[in-house]
Amino acid sequence: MTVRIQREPFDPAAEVKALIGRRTDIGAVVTFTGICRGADDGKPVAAMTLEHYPGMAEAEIERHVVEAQARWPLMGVTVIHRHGRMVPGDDIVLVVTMSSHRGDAFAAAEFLMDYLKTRAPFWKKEEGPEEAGWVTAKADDDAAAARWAAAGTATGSQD
Amino acid sequence: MTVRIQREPFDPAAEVKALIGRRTDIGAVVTFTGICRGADDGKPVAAMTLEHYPGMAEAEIERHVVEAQARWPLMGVTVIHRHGRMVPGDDIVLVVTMSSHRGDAFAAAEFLMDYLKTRAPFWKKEEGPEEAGWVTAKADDDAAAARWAAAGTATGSQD
Amino acid sequence: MKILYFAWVRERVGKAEETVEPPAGVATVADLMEWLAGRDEAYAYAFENRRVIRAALDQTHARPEAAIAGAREIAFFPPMTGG
Amino acid sequence: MKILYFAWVRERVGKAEETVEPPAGVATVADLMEWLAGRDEAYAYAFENRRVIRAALDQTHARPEAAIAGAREIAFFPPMTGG
Repeated sequence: MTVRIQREPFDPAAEVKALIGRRTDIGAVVTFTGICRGADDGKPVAAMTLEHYPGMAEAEIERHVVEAQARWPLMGVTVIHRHGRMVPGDDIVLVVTMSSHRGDAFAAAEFLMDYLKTRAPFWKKEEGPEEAGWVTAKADDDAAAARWAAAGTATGSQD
Repeated sequence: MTVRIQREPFDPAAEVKALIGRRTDIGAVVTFTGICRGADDGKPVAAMTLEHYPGMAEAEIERHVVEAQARWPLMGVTVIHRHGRMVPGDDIVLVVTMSSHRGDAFAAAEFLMDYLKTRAPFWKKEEGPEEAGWVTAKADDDAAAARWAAAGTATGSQD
Repeated sequence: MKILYFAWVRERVGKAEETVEPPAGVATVADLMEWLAGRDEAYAYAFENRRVIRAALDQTHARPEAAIAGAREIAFFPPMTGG
Repeated sequence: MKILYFAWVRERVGKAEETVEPPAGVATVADLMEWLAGRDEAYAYAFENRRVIRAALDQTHARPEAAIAGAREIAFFPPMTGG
């Protein structure tokens, strides 16, 4: 498991390579990259600043990686979340999941992203052309996270 | 849309970069990489050869990309499938999906992989330590593909 | 019409493609498989379990009951195992 | 005990952290928010809509009814918007 909170950009390809190493039992690698958009609900975004709770952010993400590892047979997980100021087009977050079979890698990546959105202590403040404002939490994200409480474990054994 | 069938390895990072270009409306990038494993159901695999139906393979994948684009608001899709001989650890297939919101990108990537497994005209022949044999289709994969016939379209608007 | 074979169907038939002229009564994909199976032992072996063999008409998946009239290219192959 | 504030809670309170000694009757997270809200106008503004404010006790999410006894670090913040 690799969990990092950092100001610097990340390199998804390097993270995947480091996670695979010389293993030959991995059949499926899913990566999710979240990117800063130039508009949010139609409002232009010139930049955003991501604030976080140092210590708790790492701990909270690690707890959810441990839960993902308990739910699905994963062979590697990397989560990197940036903080600080970002402009549209900048990468914000990376999740990499690896498994023998694709269903498990997809499910774990979605699970981790849904939890990052709703439980990891990060807050976005967007700068518009004239003003800046804190992003409000979305009901959609809470709904997306809630489905994992009801749903079971592994989704199948497709590879 | 980029669909390629090729013998050569691919570079997921370069494909993602080419697909994003200078756009700033993309919030979510999902990549799936399928990798040749060193064992299948406990039997060691020394190498595999992927045969395909030239012409139909491209057409069939393109049809499914068009269907994915109709189901989810995608901003970019790349599918690359290799053919020829591969050894454990080699990349076999790449699917990249991009959208404003993560739910759509995840769903489209899973949809495309499920269809590639069951509908795209490719056949794997595995070389064990002593013998070689064609891989048989898995009921799990048919079930995974079938769920898209019943399920609806976009999964939400989480970003 | 041109016929293509892939994977173990190709190995059993012993060729990747050929051009055939089936008699007039051969109207569907299933008819064509039955006619091919009767040609010799290699074809009989390739098509012995016809229910598992898939077909494509002009590069589009086709069911056994699909009419073959007008098709330029018909392919036979096992269930796909790509991805 | 040490208290941390994040995002607009921090901006409204006007500081990122402080050490406080609440009176004996302040037993839960909700009690602490109420006590803080009564300190001055800045705190009142920060905690005016207490139902939306989330809390963590020693870096673990905590509900309003959670007891604060023994906690070394309590944080208050809006709903999370990471990812």
